[in-house]
Amino acid sequence: METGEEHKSPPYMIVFVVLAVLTVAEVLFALLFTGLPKFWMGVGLIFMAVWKAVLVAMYYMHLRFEPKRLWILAASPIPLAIILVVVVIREF
Amino acid sequence: MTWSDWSWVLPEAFSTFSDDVDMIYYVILWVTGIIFVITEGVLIYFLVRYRHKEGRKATYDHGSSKLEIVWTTATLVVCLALGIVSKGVWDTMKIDVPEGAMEIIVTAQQFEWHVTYPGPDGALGTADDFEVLNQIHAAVDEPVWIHLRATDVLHSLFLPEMRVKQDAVPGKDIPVWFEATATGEYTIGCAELCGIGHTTMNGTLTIHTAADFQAWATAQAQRPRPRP
Amino acid sequence: MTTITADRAPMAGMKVYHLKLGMWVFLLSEVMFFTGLIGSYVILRFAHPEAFGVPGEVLNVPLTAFNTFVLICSSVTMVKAFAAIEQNDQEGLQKWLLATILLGAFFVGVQAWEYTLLASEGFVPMAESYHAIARGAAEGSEVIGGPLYGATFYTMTGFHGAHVSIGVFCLCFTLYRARKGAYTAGNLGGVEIMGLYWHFVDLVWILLFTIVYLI
Amino acid sequence: MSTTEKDIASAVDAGGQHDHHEIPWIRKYVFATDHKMIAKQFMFVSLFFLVVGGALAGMMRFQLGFPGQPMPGAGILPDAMMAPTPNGAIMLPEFYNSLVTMHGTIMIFFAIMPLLVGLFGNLLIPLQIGAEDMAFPRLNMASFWLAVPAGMLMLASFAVEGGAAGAGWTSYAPLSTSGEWTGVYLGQQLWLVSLTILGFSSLIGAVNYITTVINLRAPGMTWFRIPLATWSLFVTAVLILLAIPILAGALIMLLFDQTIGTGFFRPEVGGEPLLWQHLFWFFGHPEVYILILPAMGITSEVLSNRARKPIFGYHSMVLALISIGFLGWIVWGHHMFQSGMNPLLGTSFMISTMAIAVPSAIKTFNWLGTLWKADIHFDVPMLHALSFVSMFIIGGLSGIFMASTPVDIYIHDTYFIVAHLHYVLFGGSLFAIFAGITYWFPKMFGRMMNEPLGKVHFVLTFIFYNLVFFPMHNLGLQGMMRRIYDFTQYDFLQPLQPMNQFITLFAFALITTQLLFVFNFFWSIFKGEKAGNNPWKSNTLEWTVPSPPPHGNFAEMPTVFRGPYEYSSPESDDDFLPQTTPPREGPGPSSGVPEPTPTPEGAEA
Repeated sequence: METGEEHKSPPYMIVFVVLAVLTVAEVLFALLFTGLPKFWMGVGLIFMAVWKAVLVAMYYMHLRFEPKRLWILAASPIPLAIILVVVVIREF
Repeated sequence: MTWSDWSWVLPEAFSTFSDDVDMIYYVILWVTGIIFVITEGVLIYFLVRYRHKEGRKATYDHGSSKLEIVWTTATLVVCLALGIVSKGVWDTMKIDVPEGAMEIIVTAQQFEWHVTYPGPDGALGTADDFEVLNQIHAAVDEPVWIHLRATDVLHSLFLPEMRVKQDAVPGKDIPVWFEATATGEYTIGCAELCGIGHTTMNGTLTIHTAADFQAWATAQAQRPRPRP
Repeated sequence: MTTITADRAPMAGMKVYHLKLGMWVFLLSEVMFFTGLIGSYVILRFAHPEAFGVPGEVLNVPLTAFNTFVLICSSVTMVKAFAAIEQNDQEGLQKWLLATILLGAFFVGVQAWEYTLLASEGFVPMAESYHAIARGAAEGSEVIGGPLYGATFYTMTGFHGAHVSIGVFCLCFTLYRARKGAYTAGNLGGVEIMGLYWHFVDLVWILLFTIVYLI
Repeated sequence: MSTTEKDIASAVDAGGQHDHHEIPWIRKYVFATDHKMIAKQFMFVSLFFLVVGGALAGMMRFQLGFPGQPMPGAGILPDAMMAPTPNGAIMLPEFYNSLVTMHGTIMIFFAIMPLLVGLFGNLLIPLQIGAEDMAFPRLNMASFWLAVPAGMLMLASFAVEGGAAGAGWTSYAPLSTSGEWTGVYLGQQLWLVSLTILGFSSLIGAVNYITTVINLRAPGMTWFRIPLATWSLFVTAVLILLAIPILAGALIMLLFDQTIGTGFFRPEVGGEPLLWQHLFWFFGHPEVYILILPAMGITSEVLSNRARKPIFGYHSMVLALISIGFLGWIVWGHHMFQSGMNPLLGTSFMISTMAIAVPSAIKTFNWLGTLWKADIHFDVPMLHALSFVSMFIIGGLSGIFMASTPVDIYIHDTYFIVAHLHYVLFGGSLFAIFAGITYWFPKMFGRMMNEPLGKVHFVLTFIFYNLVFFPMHNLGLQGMMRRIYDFTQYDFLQPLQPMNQFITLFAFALITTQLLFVFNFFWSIFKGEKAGNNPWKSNTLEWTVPSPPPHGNFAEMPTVFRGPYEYSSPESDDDFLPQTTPPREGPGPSSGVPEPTPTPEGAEA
């Protein structure tokens, strides 16, 4: 359980609460705002999902506490992923 | 084998854009040819001039930033210039289908080309359409717009004398056009591996005079054929 | 590089020990692997919107939302296990690892159950036998989506599920080693890379859940 | 996919222990964890596949040189490949398609790639950066022992019902999605499974290389003191790491299409054949650079050493490597100009393709600059490296024709492409492999390869190679398509028959010439002249240790003081200056250099 001894470790429980709340928010957003245009629905959901993903990477995978170089390494495939999807989508 | 087999001259072509294509080819041939001669010449000269001899010591030298910048820029300029020249012809060939072209459908299927003509009413998709196998007929100096389709696997419509090549993709209708500038009989080939009979998937492109083409089309349209 | 420097300090490298660096590098390739799968789904759905139904009509969103919550919980227990061994708390490590294993296995179980339900409703990956109709609709209703929907859904979630399953196996191995006292506060590389992998799988699921179930 | 977990976990401390106790035979030669032994294992296996790939090419060339004629000695092949006639056995078109496919697949994935990456990556990376082994030696072993079953599956596909895969090495969908189209069922699936396994093998190899280069460098080995061979292998490893998973995903989807009937790439149920091409070439173009970058690194190494001169523009060489590595990701569409891709995309891919010519040109000019005012020794490795440079010029220049989209319309899928890719892969990669093997042979086996025999092999290979592949440009310009079983079916190609025969005869000569290399190789292992530690008077770290290096490589951690190419430096009496030689007298304050405090582990956590 949480004790004062753990003051140095990252705020794992707070991150957990944020993740849980965001998940609920996503589901509600998707199920309740069905009238929203597809595009804005997508943008909103992706925004929340990316925020969750970043939280996991930053706190649970400790990226926030790693050297900059590892940070760059970890981000390196993301541009390639975006290039692939964006270019091939233009095909259709 | 004769010396002419080693030719770097492209075979003669007979479509409106073939001269532009060939021109770009010759420009690239000259540019790369000159670069080839210079670089290989320099290489051979260095090999002879700086070959190992007793007492020779190489110059201690780590390169020159000025030279690096010069040849980087030069290469970039040459390559981009070639790219820009190519863009116009590419757009003409693949994007800007001319208006008023005769529309036909070419459907590729293992291992045949099915060519559908609009028939007397001039419209595709009507009852008077007729189909010929492995032959494309067209009139000289008139643009032809091919709707290229495939039913099974990828094929590639290759008309070497027209400088046309385009893959046929099942599920897609890809526009291909050309306008022949001389009458005659030319080749239709398949350039994409399409199975066991790939090599036999060829045919004939016949370019008639306008009058001959009319006569041929009329005769074909009246030819009795079983309807499905 | 020509001049000789007095800098003879030992190379610091990435300032990250081998095992962790290796795991990070491996995870980069996993990013690309899921890019291929998720990217294909996004592209195909963009190209053929009619072949994909509204997820809520075919898929059981509340059930999977609950499953998502389970996976997030397992991430917390995993990070707790790591925090425990940082304090050299052997008992805490084993307790939290066990919790992670149970949550992970539960996730896979729910997914398998979901697959069975979906498959029985005609939502299958095989193109020729795909026949998914809207949830709760009468027999003979319009078919939702097309074969691409089933194929992409099972491939994406299936490969994620395979990753979770492999993770559960590796966690069991980690727990086995933990019970033998293999990890200490000074030697926790095994636990940390296990955690990195586990959180990565969680991260992929967060994106998958949004893309496949909600959008 | 991550069974590597355990391997990583168990491999953690294997690097640190190299006691002098006897290693059991099976751990030393079969399930070896020593990077040098794994390198040799990769070498023998992939040289075997090189022979297989060459034999396939020979059969293909026979059919093209003598279409429809019985092949001598082909009677021993099964009827599924060769149709028996009274005069002898004639090749069947489906077998020709398998030959086309398997020649490409085997050469690319099982010969060139493991030679460059498996052999030279394993051999050179730890030795050149001053590490005692790879970061994860057991993972390294797993990488080799995954490649072996992959190769066996690939070979086994010849023996199964329906024959080996026949949809081209690119396996374009929908031809590859069903045996209905090709007549090949199991063979195509074995192809997919084999490549998936091999991909995983390459992947864990790449994880190992990257971690090793980042973390295991000796003291003083800064990024800009790393030899270019290791630099190129590092960039290659990054490309493998990020490209192979895309291929694996696509292969798995294609396998599902074939086996369980999904419809990713099957248009008849709404799939997209072009998606396969995009995924394949998104992997495939980086793959092209995987096959050439290490060759460039090897060439730089040999060229600088044998010219006894520092490499011209070391920094721009490294930057060119990195920019090729990055640009390689945005040009894949140039393989698809005629595929029915959106023509507007074609224009953007043409421009990016033109841009990637720049770093390649920089490298070529730098090699020429290295030779300027040099002291060139024409040893066998140097001859091969020089022919790499001159052949790479041809291969690079002919690439510009394809990059120009309108010209590509005509020459796409013709023998011009075949000529171009062989100028890069054979004239480029394979000559560099010959250069590398002869150059590092003494380090691997402690003996030199025979010099006169090597020169004869080089001269004959160089001549025959050019006589085989140069005329293919001309065939392509006359319109001869690639991958056709019998070009005489086309009237306009019939005049090309003599040229094809000419090529075929010299192809046989080229293949036969390679026997010289095989003989030289094995003879030299046992009978070659003994080599010292540093027969080429080289600067890099691998030449400071005995040949062959002992287990653990370096008796004590080397310290690096300078870049790798300090040849003919005025600071040295000889014409070379090893990276480990301490400075004679440091300038000013740095003269009191502290003793290095080598830490055996890069680990600081």
